[in-house]
Amino acid sequence: MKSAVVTFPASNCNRDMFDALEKITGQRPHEIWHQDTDVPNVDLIALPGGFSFGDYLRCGAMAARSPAIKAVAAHAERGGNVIGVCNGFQVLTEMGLLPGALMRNRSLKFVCKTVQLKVENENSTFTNAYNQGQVINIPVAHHDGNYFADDETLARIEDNGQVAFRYVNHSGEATKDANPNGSQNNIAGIMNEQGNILGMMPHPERLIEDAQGGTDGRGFFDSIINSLN
Amino acid sequence: MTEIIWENNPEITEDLVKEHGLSEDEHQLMIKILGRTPTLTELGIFSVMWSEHCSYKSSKLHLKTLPTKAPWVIHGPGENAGVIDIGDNQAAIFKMESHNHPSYIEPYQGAATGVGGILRDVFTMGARPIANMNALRFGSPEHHKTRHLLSGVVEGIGGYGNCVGVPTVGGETNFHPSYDGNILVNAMAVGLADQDKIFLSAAAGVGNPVIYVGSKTGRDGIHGATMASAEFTEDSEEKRPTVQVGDPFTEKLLIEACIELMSTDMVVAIQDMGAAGLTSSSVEMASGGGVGFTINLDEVPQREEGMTPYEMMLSESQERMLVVLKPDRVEEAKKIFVKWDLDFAVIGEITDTGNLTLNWQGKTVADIPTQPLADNSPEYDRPWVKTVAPDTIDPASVAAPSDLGEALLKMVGSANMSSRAWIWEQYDHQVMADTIQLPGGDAAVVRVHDTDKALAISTDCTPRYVYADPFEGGKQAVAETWRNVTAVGATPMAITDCLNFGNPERPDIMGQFVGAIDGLREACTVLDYPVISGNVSLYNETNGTGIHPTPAIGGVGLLKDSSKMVTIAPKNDGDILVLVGETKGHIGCTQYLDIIEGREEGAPPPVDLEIEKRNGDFVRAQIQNGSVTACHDISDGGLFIALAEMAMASGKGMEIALNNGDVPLHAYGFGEDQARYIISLPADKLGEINSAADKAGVIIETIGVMQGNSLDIKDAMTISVEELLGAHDAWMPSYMSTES
Amino acid sequence: MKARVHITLKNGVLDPQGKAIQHALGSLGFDGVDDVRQGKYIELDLSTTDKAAAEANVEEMCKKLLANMVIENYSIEIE
Amino acid sequence: MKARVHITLKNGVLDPQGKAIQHALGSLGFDGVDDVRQGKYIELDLSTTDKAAAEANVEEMCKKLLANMVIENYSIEIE
Ligand SMILES: Nc1ncnc2c1ncn2[C@@H]1O[C@H](COP(=O)(O)OP(=O)(O)O)[C@@H](O)[C@H]1O
Ligand SMILES: [Mg+2]
Repeated sequence: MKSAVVTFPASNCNRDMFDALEKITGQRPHEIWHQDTDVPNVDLIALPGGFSFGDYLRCGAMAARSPAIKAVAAHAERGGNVIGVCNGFQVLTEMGLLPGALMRNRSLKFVCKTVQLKVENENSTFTNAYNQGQVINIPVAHHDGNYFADDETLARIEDNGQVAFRYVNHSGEATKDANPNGSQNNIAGIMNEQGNILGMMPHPERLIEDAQGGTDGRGFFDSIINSLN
Repeated sequence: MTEIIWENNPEITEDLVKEHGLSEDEHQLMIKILGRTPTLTELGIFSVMWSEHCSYKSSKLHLKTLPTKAPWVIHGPGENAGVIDIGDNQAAIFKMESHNHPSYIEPYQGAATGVGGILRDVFTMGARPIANMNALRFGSPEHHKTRHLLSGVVEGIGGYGNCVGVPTVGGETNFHPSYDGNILVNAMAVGLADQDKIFLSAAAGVGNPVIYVGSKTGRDGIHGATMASAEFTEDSEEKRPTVQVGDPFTEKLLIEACIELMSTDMVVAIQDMGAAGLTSSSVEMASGGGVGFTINLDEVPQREEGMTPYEMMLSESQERMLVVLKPDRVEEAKKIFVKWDLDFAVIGEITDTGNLTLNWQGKTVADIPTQPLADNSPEYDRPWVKTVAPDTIDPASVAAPSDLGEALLKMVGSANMSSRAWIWEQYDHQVMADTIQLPGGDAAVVRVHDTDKALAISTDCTPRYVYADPFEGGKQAVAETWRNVTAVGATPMAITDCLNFGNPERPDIMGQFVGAIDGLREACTVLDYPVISGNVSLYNETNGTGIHPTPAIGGVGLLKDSSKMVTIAPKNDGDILVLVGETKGHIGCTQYLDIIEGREEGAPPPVDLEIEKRNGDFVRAQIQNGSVTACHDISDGGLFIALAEMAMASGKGMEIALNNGDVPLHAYGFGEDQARYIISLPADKLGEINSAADKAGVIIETIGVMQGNSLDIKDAMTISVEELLGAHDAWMPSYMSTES
Repeated sequence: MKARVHITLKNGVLDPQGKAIQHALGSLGFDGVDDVRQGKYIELDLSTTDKAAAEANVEEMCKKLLANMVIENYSIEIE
Repeated sequence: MKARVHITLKNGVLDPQGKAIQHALGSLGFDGVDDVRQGKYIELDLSTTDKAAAEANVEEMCKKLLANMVIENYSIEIE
């Protein structure tokens, strides 16, 4: 799989994403700088986590207006795969490529810990290596991951199976306690209608080797590779 | 000599000199160095350079006695941060620094800028920062300011560290009334560099350009350095000097830009602008290289209009660096900073005069010989009296609690011993994807990217021990970091220290300082664990009440094979638990005595450094040869607490029977004797370990086995792990969710 | 000229910050606070002296960057 | 009644957010923006109908919670 990682000023998980993609795909991803106006022809573009532009004004707002983003949107328009993790998810909602918005965590505090996610849709490009309903561990680290969409949008993405991951407890129940940020319907990650764009707050790229405490994040990347075959 | 222009210059009266915190002797010395009366700008420069914070005038004499060398030390104290060799041409670079006073006035920004400052000390040497740590002390939980300060400081550390993308992997947090009016916020940063790419601050090359990069200069924190050197009074809170606001976004850009710049061969010298900003950076670079600097202040990027030379030189605006470039490389360097959207200005050049010459609006406003300014800074041998150590308390004289299990629950759920997850969950401790031991263990462990190596880091100090007996307490602080680093399987390499004390002009406080330094020296020497960087913060007092003396130690160790690392959580039922070290039931100065008996009394546990070394070397060897499945050192709260912590970390129970002889069980279980560990191992390794201990002359004893769901200690308690966790996890979230 | 921009959350959009403030005010003993909403206030110094042009310009800025039209409203005053 | 509170940074205090917004506006092609400062805007619904009491009350809220008096100023309108 050919991939590329976009770096914005103050992206800080770009190297983590780059390394994870390189380790899992065996190919060095391309690097896209936020001011690049065209992007290489790849199977996947990743918008990494971090604090693009300091997260000033709104998380992801300034990044969503940078030159490279136009090319990313064009790639998505052509049906190319795009993932946004954490700050990348915020950028995708700010771009309007994914519905809703990510608000300040309910606690108002930054939260970094390992949470449990339930795989909601085993058929998607991004989840097919997992089983339906499987509960996986993935770390979160964010200040603004509280997913909000109006009722109509929410109903639509639920009905369409656009919810990829939900925060759950160890038994797989989407309880309030299992929700680290107050997201509606415990939503941790969503896809667009066409199923080629995904945004999620948790960081699969941080859990791909035993030394990191587990490998539950690998399935996410393996899914994308599978979907290309 | 250059003609000094006096226009717009107030008369330098005695009052003005005093206001600048300079003594009469220092005033005369300044006149002697200059050969004339200073200008206002010059007075400002002398006052900050000779402040306690920058000149170490009260502490230098004693700091010099610390051991700073070892074959693996590349740069010891004297640089922005210390540097050690970790093999394969790689170096670890680290330092710890205080930001106490600013954090008390504005906890969020004070702590945030503390993190920013220590990161700059590390990346200015060419390192990519890979880990942040902190050591925090707050007043009593009942004090009306404590919640506000705790929440602001933690948010500030997270707000800055999370944004710049350096994981904050650990630290320590204490509460004690002695910090009610003077909290301590000590931040440590660790970075990685190639040994042949380390950058120093000594300037060289007459004619070379001096470059200013980063943020613009505003009127922030003018006199921050002198504030850090003055005692607090009630109304210093009212004066509210312009607080420095951190801009982590700019810092992140600055890190990336500097690393990019330093990957070329353009840089002659580089130095961050820390305390006393442009003044200390230019003076240190010039005096360090034996050259002069001419600076045209009109070229300094300014955030506000009408700034005077005095203000520009004393501003502590954040996120700025000073760089000396090779000639003809300015355009090339500028491109990098333009790419990262940072200010870049040529503000001067290197001269052969040895002077710092400042020009502004066509006039010379200062012209100071830097060598005497830096080298002849005052040095005091302050009078001191030795602290009289309290008597040792006989364990038999302390009555047993009515229920040992209840005592344990109370302790694991107390302010000082409860879980700090509320804090570390606000820090991104996993960014960079190399954190292989998360907060909550004995030491944080971060991999050296793309290698099998890892660094173990721990910050420690037990201020109540240091207060009771500065010498033993000083030893203990060093020994505890050494033990923590050992407990994950790493080889301790070196320390940084952050020495927080009260007013050095008081002989009793100076006695604490001297005693603690003596203890540090002895421990570092015996443990072969040199001091490679550090910081001194004095005058931590409010209205004449000093803090508990707090020499916070940051220790760093190396794991050559990170797959050998262990945590405090035994993984398998049936694993045998072995106690390493001798237990005599030392009860004085313990958490038990404080929390259960309400007594802060007695001599602290003595530290026998020979035994410390022998036991630690034994434990490390067992971890490194793969015999051990988990390890935890025994410190605050003693054996019972250490066992409870292991049970909670693993979520598993244990069955324990202790051989306490004639030591009362509560003293045996809660005593804080030093040099001890608990290790867990598969039953089939027991024979091997026993003979290894015999051979090494280390006392070990099998005390139990992992099994069930409860901590079951014969004749003492049976408590479910769930109940322990309930008490342990509850305190801080519940404390922070109640309003004061 | 100066432009003052207020950015507020649309009706029906959850406001965690406002909620938290309301809660904190309650715990501090302030009674009778029925609702709290938090927004942003942005002041811009513009070099133009043409009020209409300024207004149009700032309107564009709001749409393009300052506000997220999915969840926020904006209002502009020029002076 | 409604209280509107504006919280702004004191003069001379660095405003990283404002600076970044100004810069971003520049990159989006908006010229002539000389300065940007970002503050907070808080709306409170109060159950009281006594304007003076409301004012005094909100003043207290600002001092105790809403504003960080070390670096921020506040202003209150009651309506
Ligand atoms: N307590 C100490 N122990 C050892 N070295 C110290 C101590 N305090 C300061 N130093 C060293 O003195 C030098 C100057 O320290 P400091 O002024 O804090 O640095 P900076 O100017 O970079 O902030 C540094 O090299 C520091 O490591
Ligand atoms: Mg420095």
